[in-house]
Amino acid sequence: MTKPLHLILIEILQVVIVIAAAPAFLGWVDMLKCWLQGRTSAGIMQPYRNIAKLFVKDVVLADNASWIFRITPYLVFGTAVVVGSVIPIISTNLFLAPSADIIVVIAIFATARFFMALAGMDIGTAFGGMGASREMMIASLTEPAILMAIFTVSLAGRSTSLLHIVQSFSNGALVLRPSIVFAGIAFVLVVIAEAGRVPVDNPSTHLELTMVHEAMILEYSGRHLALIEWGSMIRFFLFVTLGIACFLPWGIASTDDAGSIAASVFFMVIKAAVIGVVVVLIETGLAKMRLFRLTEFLGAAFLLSTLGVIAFFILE
Amino acid sequence: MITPIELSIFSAIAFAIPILFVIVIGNSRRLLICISFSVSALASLINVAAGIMAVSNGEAQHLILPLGLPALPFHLRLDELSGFFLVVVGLLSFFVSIYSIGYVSGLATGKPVKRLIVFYNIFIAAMFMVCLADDALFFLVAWEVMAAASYFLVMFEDEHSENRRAAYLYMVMAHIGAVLILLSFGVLAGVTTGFESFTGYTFDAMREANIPPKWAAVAFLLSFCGFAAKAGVIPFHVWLPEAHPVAPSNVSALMSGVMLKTAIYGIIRITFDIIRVFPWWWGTMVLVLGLISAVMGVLYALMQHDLKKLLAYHSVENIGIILIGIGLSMIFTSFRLPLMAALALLAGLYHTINHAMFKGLLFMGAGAVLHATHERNMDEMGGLIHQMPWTSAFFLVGCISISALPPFNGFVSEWLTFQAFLLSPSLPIPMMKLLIPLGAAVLALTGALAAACFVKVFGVIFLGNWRGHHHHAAVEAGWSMRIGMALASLTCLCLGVLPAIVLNWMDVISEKLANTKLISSSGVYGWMWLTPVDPERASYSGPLVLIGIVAVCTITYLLLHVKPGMISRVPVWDCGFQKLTSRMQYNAVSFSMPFRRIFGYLFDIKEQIRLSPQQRHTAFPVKSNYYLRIRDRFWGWIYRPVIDRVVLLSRKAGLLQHGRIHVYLIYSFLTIIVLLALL
Amino acid sequence: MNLQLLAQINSFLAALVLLTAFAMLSQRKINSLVTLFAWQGLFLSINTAVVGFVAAKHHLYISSLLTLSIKVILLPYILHVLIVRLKIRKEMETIMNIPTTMLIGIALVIFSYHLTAPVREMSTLITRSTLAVALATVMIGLLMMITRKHAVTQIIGFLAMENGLFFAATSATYGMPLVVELGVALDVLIAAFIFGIFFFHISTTFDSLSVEQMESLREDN
Amino acid sequence: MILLVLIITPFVAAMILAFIGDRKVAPVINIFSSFLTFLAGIALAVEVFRHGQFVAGGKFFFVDAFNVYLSVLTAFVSMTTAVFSRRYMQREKDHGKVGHTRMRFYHAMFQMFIFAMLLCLLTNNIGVLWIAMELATLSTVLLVSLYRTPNAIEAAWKYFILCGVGIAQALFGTVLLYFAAEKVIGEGGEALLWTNLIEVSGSLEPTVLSLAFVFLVVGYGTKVGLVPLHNWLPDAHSEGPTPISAVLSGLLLNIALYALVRCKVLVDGSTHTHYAGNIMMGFGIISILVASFSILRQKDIKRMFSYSSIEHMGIATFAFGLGGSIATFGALLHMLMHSITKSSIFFTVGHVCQMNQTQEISRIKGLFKGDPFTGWSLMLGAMAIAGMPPFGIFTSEFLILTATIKDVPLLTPLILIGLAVAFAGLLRKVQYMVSGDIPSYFKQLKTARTPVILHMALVLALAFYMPAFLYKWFQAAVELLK
Repeated sequence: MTKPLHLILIEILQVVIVIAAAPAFLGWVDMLKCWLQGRTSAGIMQPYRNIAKLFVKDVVLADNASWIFRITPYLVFGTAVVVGSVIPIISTNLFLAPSADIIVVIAIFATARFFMALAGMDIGTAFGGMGASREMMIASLTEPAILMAIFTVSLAGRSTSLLHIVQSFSNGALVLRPSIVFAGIAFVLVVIAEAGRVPVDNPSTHLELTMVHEAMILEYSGRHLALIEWGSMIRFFLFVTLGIACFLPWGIASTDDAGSIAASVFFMVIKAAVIGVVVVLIETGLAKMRLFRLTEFLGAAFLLSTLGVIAFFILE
Repeated sequence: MITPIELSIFSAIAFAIPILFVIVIGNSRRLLICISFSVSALASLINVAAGIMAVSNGEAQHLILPLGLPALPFHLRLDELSGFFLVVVGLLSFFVSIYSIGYVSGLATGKPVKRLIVFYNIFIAAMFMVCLADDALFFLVAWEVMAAASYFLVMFEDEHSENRRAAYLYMVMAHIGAVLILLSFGVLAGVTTGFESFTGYTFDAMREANIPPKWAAVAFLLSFCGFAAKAGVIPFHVWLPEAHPVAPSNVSALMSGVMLKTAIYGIIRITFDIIRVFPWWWGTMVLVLGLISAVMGVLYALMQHDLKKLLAYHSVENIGIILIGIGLSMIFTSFRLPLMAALALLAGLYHTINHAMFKGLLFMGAGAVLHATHERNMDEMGGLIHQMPWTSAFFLVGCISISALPPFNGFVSEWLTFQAFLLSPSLPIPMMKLLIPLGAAVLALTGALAAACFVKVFGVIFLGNWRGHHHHAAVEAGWSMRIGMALASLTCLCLGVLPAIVLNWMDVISEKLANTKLISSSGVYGWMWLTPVDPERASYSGPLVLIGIVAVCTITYLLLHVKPGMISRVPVWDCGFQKLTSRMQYNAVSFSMPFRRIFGYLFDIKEQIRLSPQQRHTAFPVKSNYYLRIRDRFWGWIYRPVIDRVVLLSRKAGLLQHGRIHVYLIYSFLTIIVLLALL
Repeated sequence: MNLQLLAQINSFLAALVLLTAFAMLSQRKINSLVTLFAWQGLFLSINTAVVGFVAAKHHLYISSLLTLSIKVILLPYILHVLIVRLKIRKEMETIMNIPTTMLIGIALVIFSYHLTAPVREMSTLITRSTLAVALATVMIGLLMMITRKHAVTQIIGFLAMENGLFFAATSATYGMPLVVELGVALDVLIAAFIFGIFFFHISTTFDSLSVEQMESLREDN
Repeated sequence: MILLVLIITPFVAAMILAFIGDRKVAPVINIFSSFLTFLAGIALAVEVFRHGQFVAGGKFFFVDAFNVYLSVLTAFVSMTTAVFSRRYMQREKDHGKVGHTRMRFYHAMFQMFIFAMLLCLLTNNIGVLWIAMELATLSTVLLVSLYRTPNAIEAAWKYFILCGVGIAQALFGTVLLYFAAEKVIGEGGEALLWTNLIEVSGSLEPTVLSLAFVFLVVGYGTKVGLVPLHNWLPDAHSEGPTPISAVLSGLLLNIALYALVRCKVLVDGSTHTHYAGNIMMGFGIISILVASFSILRQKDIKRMFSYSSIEHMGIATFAFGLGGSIATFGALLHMLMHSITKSSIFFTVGHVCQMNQTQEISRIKGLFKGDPFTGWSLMLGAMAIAGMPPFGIFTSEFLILTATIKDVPLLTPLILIGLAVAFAGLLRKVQYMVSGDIPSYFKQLKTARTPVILHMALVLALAFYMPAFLYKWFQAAVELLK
């Protein structure tokens, strides 16, 4: 068994990586997008600049903003970081990992969303309310799909704790399981919805009728906005890593010598980059959907994940 | 040394004291309220103690009161299960009694407060007796007294016709349910002793009897229908959204928080304790009904804009969730999978206590809001967080808990239920393997919808600006109300953060009913980690998650406030055009619009926009008003036809009393002829 | 006198009772109805005496006297007085037309014969065969109450039933114990007074004795 | 000796009251004599409790566990009714509804009625039983028409004719019974004594007895108010003065049922089949259903409660027909509880009607506010009669229903429907009457609270504690009847 010091170090390292790398991942995605759409990109570092800019700005609060409005950014950021500390990204020797299994992770994200929606309604503008309403609607549709995807994985891995899922997969030989494939595809769709990407939501629009996430945070400014932005970047990144941990966990270090850690970091970067490409391809391939077409999109996700479960029982 | 059961009997008797006060110091209202509700709070607390003792020292105690029929005296029995429910009932009634001191004295003068006090105490005492009863007669007596008392409490403001209607509907359904339960006891006792003596009516006799499967099924179905009518399981739920809103809020807190739980108690008592051996389809039935109630309940709730009606529908949802746990447990039991049965059962029971706490809390909060605004329609509220900070904070806790979000208690029980679902693959029947996971998806949907619903509730009531037409100066609730809510919120947090301890304590129930301990098989991590079944499978540490989030938030806050940029307060940005009125906010109806669009086919929705005829000038927009009515389809499907049949039959019966004496003579003539012919 | 003859007398009287019953069933005129009722009572009392003689039961003589005094003299007299006092129209309209009523009556006779057959088998009394007649009389009395619209006729029907019962009591068994006989007679007497009072009340409140006005307590609306 | 006092007191009182007429003392004498009767009843009960059942007066009287509790009950209820009727009838007189002669008549006939009922219960002679039953009818006929309104007279007329016809059938049955008995026991009075009949019931001719039972069940059933022989009952109850409704519904129906059950025992003893039981069960079910559905549409408060009496008599008849120890026990208990509860309800209804000067349910409102005591006693009474705990009727219905589902499961749905509909109907109307605001024409009056409190307390107490001697009697009666 490894020494506690190492464990703490690994834990800290991972959290730092998560916090630091998340904007970069978003930057990477945006960059790819620009390339694909034949625009010149602002570079992978742009998100960092945005955050930095927002941090130095002053905060402008509406008169009737309550404490809900003010604590929400911290909660968003905090929950994201906490989740970041339990998903095995660079190593399976996370001593915090047992404190939250995959269901808890989803639930913690849900908490963040809950508060964000409340904050959206706090000011009492039509936009905030609209954003909150739509966000919760989308969430209620994604939840079953994501749960079924997780279900498939945890049936296969005989556990809902991420560590054991990762171990049982990465130790086992690379077998192509139809159930996992179905679940994987479903998971990608769900991640797109959860992270508010096209075709579910367009992060770069401020056209009121299509806004969802942006509508909720419309009233935010300064460091609050920075925290929320950063938090949602981390969230996006964590979903990706969660996908990695569940569906392609190969390469995540199970020992804690520096070499294997470094290797697993490297693998992680590669995987993340690839996933970024996939996301971008989907985004550019599809157009933003009307709100009530989303049911079909997420329905498809749910169908796939259910197929995953069924496939697990029938084929394996 | 006084035994728990004696303790709880004495405390139950203590509930008579306030009733005496009503007679003695009836004239000074304020004093009466203070004393009597404090007494009932104390008595409830004693019951909690008794329950805790009973569960921890873990063997059943019997007591026989010299009441009832000489051959069939009242049998009482305090075992782990009843102890647990004593705790549930006692805890909430303790909080609510404290709350009531402020709430009741805030009621308008001229309301029959004495009636309220009398039946309030009878009600709580009856609930305790239901949990203690150990023979059919006493159980039913307590059960019906409970129903009657709550009926009078719902009738509290009998000058309003809606109260009368609701109370009537409730009482009739409760009574029919009780008769069904009575019949199921009849079956059990009948096959036990063949009715040559009264001994068959005790639960002990029923336990010993080996009931033939057919009769057992009959008994189960009868009792389940009876209890479902009380618990508000769909399709027996129609009384619930009528009765809970009109009752005084402290009463609706109790009814929704704990009275429904007595039905859960009954179901568990009958199936797990008395019948014990049952086929898998019973569990499946319970599970399916639970799933339907859960999702339908939350969907109906989403459509409501009457605060208390909405909460009532959420009770339907949560009862559904509890039944999911119990149903799973029954399925596992019938397939001899004790460990999983234990897990599912504990999940159900844990959600029972959780729901008691947060639903009680929410109803108390609703009461406080009603007190402040005299409004039940959410679309007439808004921005209350500024006037009533405390209430809003407590209410928020309730919202988070009921939305099953960590680190509060609602999440833990749903998490346990999910774990139980995850164990379904070890069932022998392939079909169930396939289908039960879908149940998990439904549960997930329920949780998400609940979250949406409570974003709506909290957002519309407490956030934004005042939406009401008539402006009303709301004031914060009084101290006793706040204490009551604070205690409930605290309990919610504790149950959410330290579930391992509570489950350890409850585990003896699963040992008795599912024949195995849960934690003992997985207690490796101690109180910090909740690891049902075994840590390999799943683990959750409430404390760590809570500490983590709090820590990160504080650190970030501190880091950001070493050199804080200034915060300037400005009016809301009105997108450029002037006069952003508070009527432009999203309200309950508009919030739930997407859900209406998606799930609309489940409801009987009548939605229309009327354009006012007179057009002042083409340049001005036409004045239009929006009309929305959402009805429960079940009423039209089941209840309306039944009522019509009954009325029709009664008209037919009226024809007998024809008024002509000749006809009457013919009746008696024909009766003789027929009887003689049959001879 | 030999029993055979007495038995024949007995059955002959039974036939007469039945006949009067039918006659009452077909009778429209109220006065003659009362007269017929008196006749029936007379036959009854004779029969009772005969049976008493046959069975050497002396208390039957008393009940025969009672019958004579009440059913033949007192009640008809009361009824007559009432009819005169209340100026009751002579013609009584019925609900069913007479022939149908008669047919039903005959059916009843056959039915009661069929019913009492087993009883007759086991009885040893010479009067046993008259039980059917008694039952038929009771039934016809009931039928009469059903078919007549008038209070007085209903009462007469009622008394005819009483006669039938009495006939049963004396013929099927050689008379009930005396105390019972007396009690029954007393009851009939009280009943007579009561319906007397009733006639007055009804006629004063409804200014007619037709039962048809008394149909206000109904629920079929 | 005590027996004599018990029987004679009401008779003498009737004579006295008829003699002195409508004086101030009349109601007092009325109360006093019924109180005396009640004491005699108690003494008799003690006697029976000491020495068990006995025969007295040259085999003319017979007291056993079955009729002793009924006679005490009769004495008790008639006493409370006398207390209640004092103020009630006084007020009716003040309203000019009844005159002096009728008051004289009322008091005399009331005592006469009690006398008839006690005779019914205590006599050993089936024939005398019949006579007393007829007497009970005749003595109440003119009480029903006491108000001389057209409706009252109509009701009384129907009561008179229908019960007269019914009773006549019963006499025919009795004759047949005697006919069968005299072969075994021999002629003369002996052959009608129940004590003798029960001994030889095994050797009585089954065909005759089953023939007799048809007439008996139709005859006494008419007075019990079994559907379809019930039509007189709602009219008589709703049009007569309330104290009479109380005793009719609370006592007379019981007595008739008592007579019927006595006969059933004989028939069962002879036929050894469940023939009589089945007939009674059939009547019971029909009565429960019809009555409960009729309750739902009543506009007159007294009519509604009279229908509920029909329903409960149906339940008791059904239970007796069902037989078996539990069901019979339940039936006996049900007779007791029902008569106590129902009479108290009628007292309350009397008060309610006088306060609102109407019997129309639609015009009675806001009793909780208007007169809390009356309102609550009506509400609780209705709850009790509808079979809600903690009142005694629940206990009996509990026993009966549980026994039913065991023995004849297929009939339970019918009973369930009946009970549910009756409950719904009663609660709907009563809730309407007690709740809401006070109508303008409402006038609060001083009410006779003691009887109501006494009855309700008794029903409540008996639900929670049944004294040992009562239980012993019930068991003995069960042994006899089951």
